Amino acid sequence: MQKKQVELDLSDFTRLLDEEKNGEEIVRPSTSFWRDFARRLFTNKAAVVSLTVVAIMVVLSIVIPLVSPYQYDANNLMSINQGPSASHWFGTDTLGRDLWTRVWYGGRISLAIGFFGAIFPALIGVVIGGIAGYFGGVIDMLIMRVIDVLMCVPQMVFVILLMLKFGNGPVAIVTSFALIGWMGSARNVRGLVLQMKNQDFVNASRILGASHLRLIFKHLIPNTLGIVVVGMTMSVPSAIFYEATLSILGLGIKSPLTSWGQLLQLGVQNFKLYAYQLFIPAVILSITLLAFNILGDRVRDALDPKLRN
Amino acid sequence: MKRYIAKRLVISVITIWALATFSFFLLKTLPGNPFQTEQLLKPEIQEKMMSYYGLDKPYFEQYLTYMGNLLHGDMGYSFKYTNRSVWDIIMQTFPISADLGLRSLAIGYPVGLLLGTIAARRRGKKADYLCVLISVLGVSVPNFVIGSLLQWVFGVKTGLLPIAQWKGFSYSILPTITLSIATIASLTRTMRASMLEVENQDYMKTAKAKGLGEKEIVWRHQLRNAMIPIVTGLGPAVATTLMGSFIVEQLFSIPGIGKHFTESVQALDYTMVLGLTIFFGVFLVAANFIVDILYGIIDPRIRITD
Amino acid sequence: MRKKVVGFVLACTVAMSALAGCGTYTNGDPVADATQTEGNQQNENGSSGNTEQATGTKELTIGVSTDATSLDTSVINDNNSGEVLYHTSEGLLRNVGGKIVPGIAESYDISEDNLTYTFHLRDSKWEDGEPITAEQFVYSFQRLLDPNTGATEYDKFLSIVNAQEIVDGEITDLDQLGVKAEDDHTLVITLKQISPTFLSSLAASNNLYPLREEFVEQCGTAYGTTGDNYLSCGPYKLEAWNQGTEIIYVKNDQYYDADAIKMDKITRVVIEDANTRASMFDNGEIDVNMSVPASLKDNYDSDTLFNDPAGTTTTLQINMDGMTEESGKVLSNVNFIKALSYAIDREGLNMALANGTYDVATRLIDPATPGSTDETTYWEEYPDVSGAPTTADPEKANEYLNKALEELGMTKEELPRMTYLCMETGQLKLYAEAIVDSWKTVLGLDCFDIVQYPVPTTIQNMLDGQYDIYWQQNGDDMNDPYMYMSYWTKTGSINVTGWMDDTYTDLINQTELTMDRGERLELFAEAEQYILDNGPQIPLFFFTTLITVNPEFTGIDYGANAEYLYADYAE
Amino acid sequence: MSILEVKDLRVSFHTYAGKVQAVRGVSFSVDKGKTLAIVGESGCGKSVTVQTIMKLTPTPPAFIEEGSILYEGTDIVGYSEKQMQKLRGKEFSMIFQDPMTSLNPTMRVGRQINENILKHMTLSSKEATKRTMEMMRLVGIANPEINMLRYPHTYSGGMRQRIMIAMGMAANPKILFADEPTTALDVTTQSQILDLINDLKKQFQMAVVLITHNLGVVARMADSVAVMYAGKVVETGTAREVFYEPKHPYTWGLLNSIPDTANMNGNRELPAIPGTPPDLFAPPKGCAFAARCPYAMKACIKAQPEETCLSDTHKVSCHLLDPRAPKVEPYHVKRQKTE
Repeated sequence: MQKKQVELDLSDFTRLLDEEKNGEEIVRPSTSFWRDFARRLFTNKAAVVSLTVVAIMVVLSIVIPLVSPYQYDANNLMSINQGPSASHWFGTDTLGRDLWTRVWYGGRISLAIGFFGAIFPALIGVVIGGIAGYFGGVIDMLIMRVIDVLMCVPQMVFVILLMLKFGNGPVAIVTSFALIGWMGSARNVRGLVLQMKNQDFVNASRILGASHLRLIFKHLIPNTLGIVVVGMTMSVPSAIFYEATLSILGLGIKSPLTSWGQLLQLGVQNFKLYAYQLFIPAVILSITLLAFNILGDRVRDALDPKLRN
Repeated sequence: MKRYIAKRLVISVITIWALATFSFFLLKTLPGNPFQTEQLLKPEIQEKMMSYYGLDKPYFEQYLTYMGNLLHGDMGYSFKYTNRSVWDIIMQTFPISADLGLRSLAIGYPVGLLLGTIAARRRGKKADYLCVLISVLGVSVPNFVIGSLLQWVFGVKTGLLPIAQWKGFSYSILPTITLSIATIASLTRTMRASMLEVENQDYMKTAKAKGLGEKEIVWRHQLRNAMIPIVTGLGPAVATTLMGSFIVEQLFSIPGIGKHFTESVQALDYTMVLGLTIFFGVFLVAANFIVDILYGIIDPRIRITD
Repeated sequence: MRKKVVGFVLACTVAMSALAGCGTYTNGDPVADATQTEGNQQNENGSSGNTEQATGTKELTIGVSTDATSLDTSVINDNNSGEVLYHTSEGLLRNVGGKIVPGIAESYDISEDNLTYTFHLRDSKWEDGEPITAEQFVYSFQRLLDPNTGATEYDKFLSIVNAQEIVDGEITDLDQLGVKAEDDHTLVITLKQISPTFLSSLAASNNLYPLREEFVEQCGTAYGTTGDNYLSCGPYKLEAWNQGTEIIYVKNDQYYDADAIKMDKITRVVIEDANTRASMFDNGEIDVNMSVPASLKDNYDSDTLFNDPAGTTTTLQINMDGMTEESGKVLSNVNFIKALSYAIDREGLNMALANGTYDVATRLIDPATPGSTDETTYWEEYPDVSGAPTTADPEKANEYLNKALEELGMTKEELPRMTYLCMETGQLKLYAEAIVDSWKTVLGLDCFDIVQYPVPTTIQNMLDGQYDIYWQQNGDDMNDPYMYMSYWTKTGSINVTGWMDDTYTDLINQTELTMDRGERLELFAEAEQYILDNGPQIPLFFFTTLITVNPEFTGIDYGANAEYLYADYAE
Repeated sequence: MSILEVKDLRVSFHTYAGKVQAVRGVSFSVDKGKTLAIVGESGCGKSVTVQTIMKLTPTPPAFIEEGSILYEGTDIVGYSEKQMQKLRGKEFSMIFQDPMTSLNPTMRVGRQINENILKHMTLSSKEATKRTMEMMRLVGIANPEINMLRYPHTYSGGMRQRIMIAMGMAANPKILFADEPTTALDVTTQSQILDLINDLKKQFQMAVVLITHNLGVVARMADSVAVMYAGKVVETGTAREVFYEPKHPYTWGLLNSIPDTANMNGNRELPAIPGTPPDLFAPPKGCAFAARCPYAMKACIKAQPEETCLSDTHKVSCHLLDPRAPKVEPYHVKRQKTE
């Protein structure tokens, strides 16, 4: 296939001047790591869908309890166990409280526990993992052994002990989740830091006189953020799930607050008669967790440099 | 190799000792005592019981006696199940939970790995979304909801399978499925990530350059290398699964060890809690040790050679 | 590629599950089960398939929520263990349906001064044919009171001579206890002061069954921990105890009254999950469901569902000393307590949370308490004792509240925060939320925080006075109010309510001085009205137990504790 | 007759940001028993070209837009994956740049070599193992009976590259593609490996396509050379022609930037070609090297230069060769002939 022959005449053969030469600037948009990550995430169908679902849940959880005519904890012994109806979209529970309001009020607590339950362990894990990985030697061995010991304590025993100590307010639940969650991310971060710490860019900044702290927090940890962020999106569902399991064991959120776990626990008790009391919160919880999990997967794909084609 | 094993043993013993000490004192900081049940014991009787079991002595003294007994292999007696030794209770209930756990792993692991492999090989296509969806659904729906549904559909409505109890193979089907769903879910995701990771390695290109077919490449090169991260997670996963799940065991009324982990703490049954914690600790340390050896078999770079 | 992968995996699954399949079971071997047909017919509470076994033996399967913890009569203190011992052992007397009936002791006579009880034992045998002797009862009494046994249920028998001293360790020679065996068939018990409730406590107790000393010593600490470390001497004998799963008793033909026992085999199956248990009952896999969730009440008709009083009085216990200085001031005001009590809609709560199955309590003493004569009950003799309305009475409630605020010189807003403490089990959280909410709507008080802990921690906090309002559940001997009423006397060991009232204490002490039931009940009625007017207890409910029985069976009762001694097939 | 002939090959990658034309019309050929060196800065498309010949890059995102690849006369562009599998290992073989990661870490080296033999040659497993040991001895690995059982991580970089070569040669292929085989190795090992490749080339009459950016390696190994820049071959010819009579300014630039240790007076800056290669995301209309070419003219921006044949082997694509272009003082060899 012969390209169209461009006619050249003698004048074309005169020397170019410098400024005419560099007319070509780089065309591809230079994007920072995060903008590139964000664009790749948002071009992915599944990621967008799950993000919108999460956004909807958050908005509903915040707005509905404010706007709804019913108080989330107002009993109405006259209208107990009514199925979904015009006045009560999600029906009422055993004490006649409006489930529509309670589901979204519960959403607030569950989502808050989910978010903070994901951020705290990651933060603690990153710091301790970074220190252990960076310093190595005795410190690393010590921290790793402490992690081994903490890992050996059966989760449920540890959780209940913490709940007994801190009570079961939302803050207490998040702290107890953080206390059993950080070990995992600490190990991951340590592994990564161990790999990275003798790479050139770290040596380079060390030679330039960077302090230990600067090295850890300015150079090493930002590079582990990819993995840590993936870990976080994965641990949001497990934090929400964790609170639900606690409620089943009767250690759930302090009254009069409620959460999806609480609603499920009450719903299961008589799901044969009032199936809606179990299935509506269960469906909403599942959809939210589904969205988080898929989001987690897509974030992992978007972050993976090798999949950047 | 022997030197390595010796070192690992010493570390594990120290870990278990630290675990026992940490749990012992953490437990003692809690208000209340194991004799208070709903039947509400009179305080003066409670004092007598405390002295009978030596719980009125200073914590450190109790700790020394407990550790002394522990060295002789005596984990003491449960307060809730009067006069029954903790070790008997564990030996009676653990095999059942282990049996159920093994079955759920026997189904969970192959299916999980299969779904993960398919999701990775068919990345971006319909099969990938389908496998990931199935696995993620498994994690998103709480297991007691799944369990209740299975029980309702197969047990009550159609009477195909027994609703509860643990009397034979047909009794174990529903609880096994409920338990294995969680394993399948997490494994699919890990396997998919690890398969994708391996796919971009240089030796995969070398294999292709040798003219090997896709099947041979996946089987001989990709799967084995992708298994490495799976094996590292095997230790804790197997340990926690074999320790039973309180919710599933209660739903299908299986006399496993799962419920003891929760009830013993709620009833402040000190010896039982410590016994279970140490049992779980030893089990986890052993599982991790076996996994490290397995790890060496799969990844020669890690193999411990003297 | 996929075919091969799938092939490998399937092979692997089958291999793995076969490998795991032959795992250990406590009972039933897997192969037999797999071949056995699984289809159990659908049962609409009609005929239950598996009891009409061709072999003609009468079998009963009972589904309960918790297994027995031990079979050692001296140390047990839970109903489940008590239930198993009740059916597989026999004491001096027996309590059947609230009535005291002779047991191993054919007859007994009481001395004029009501201090000496002489029991005449019939000749009866253990399951292995050995005779039951008076000495075995002496050993059992001694073992219960011996501090080295670690027993807890002895406080009802401290009226026996030297009992208190032995328990406190002052006397170590157990033979000095006032329980002597004159010969194999006569047992004499001497008390140090008269105790009108001694006989009913003896009949109701599961802690004084006969024990063979050499057998118990031979088992050592393992006595009562497994099926083999236990000997039966009652209507049924223990065949197997698969801990956590089931207990099987069979008819004990050595029993002196064997022909009154109709059932050949009873299986007590442990199914913890209430829904699962209900489904198994509907499915016919169990013939009796010993605890049915109230919400399922409407599924069953009247000849299947039974709602028996459980002998537990539920009250809101007010800490009149208060968890804090300020709350103490408020809670020691009787009008404030009355306001809280009148604001609660007991009937509404009962309908909402217990599906109407509980008995609403406007007073403290159990409705099933027998009266002075056999025909009448205590309530029939004293109907007008009352302390609270069955439904909320907003005017009176607010009237009391305003009176209280006046006396305290405070406004609603100045009231301190108060703690509502309750255990984490079951529906208590719902009750807490409902009650606190009713105080908010009816009285406009929003100063209550609900706090919940696991059982032992909650009770410990209560005993340490770390509460303002506590959800109290007490239940003991249903036959005599003394045990319950004595809790709130000045010397009551669990009286942590800050209410130390002399008149109430005198009334209760007087009931211990006379053997005449009529007089005692009159005193109790006066005391009950007094505590309701001035005391720290707001009555709420009398718990009941919902059981469902397959109409094919009769003779199954579940009051305070399960009795199915004389269970039989209906004609 | 050349065993492999590539005509006007055009390959592009469909990425999220659009189409990247990695190879924009490359033509060259290799004769049996001869070595063609493909030279160029990194990112000029030399690796992509070779990997496309063996179809190692997955179709999405890489697409062969145009051109033909004649292997012994037949065009293999249209070959299915099945057909390609028969070629790879048997007809073509490839060794890669980084020996540390190019061997499967969890498989014994002997088995990795054996795999190639069993795939392409009908030998019993015993004979195949014997051949594996022969191959290992051939590439200079002593007592293969033991060493074949070792794992890759127990070998040094140089030894691993030998194993790669043994693996590549196992089914005696006709063409060996070597994608910068010695870049990751130290200098001494580098020359050993190059000698090994040369010996094998002579012994098996194999064609070698050597990809490198090291002109020293080219001078030593190459029979013919193709200089690539920004996805196109700007100059090709015999080693002598390209080294001594280069006609393309880019080739001059490359040759000038070889540091001349002999007369390095004082620490002058290392000579290099200023500027960076263009972004192949939107390749320039005219000659890609125009922006950096000291002799660039208007024509160079307006149109792509045609390929002019200076001899039957020496072809150059540059407007300077156009009769209308001003004469440029020919590039002369500054130094004596390198060995």
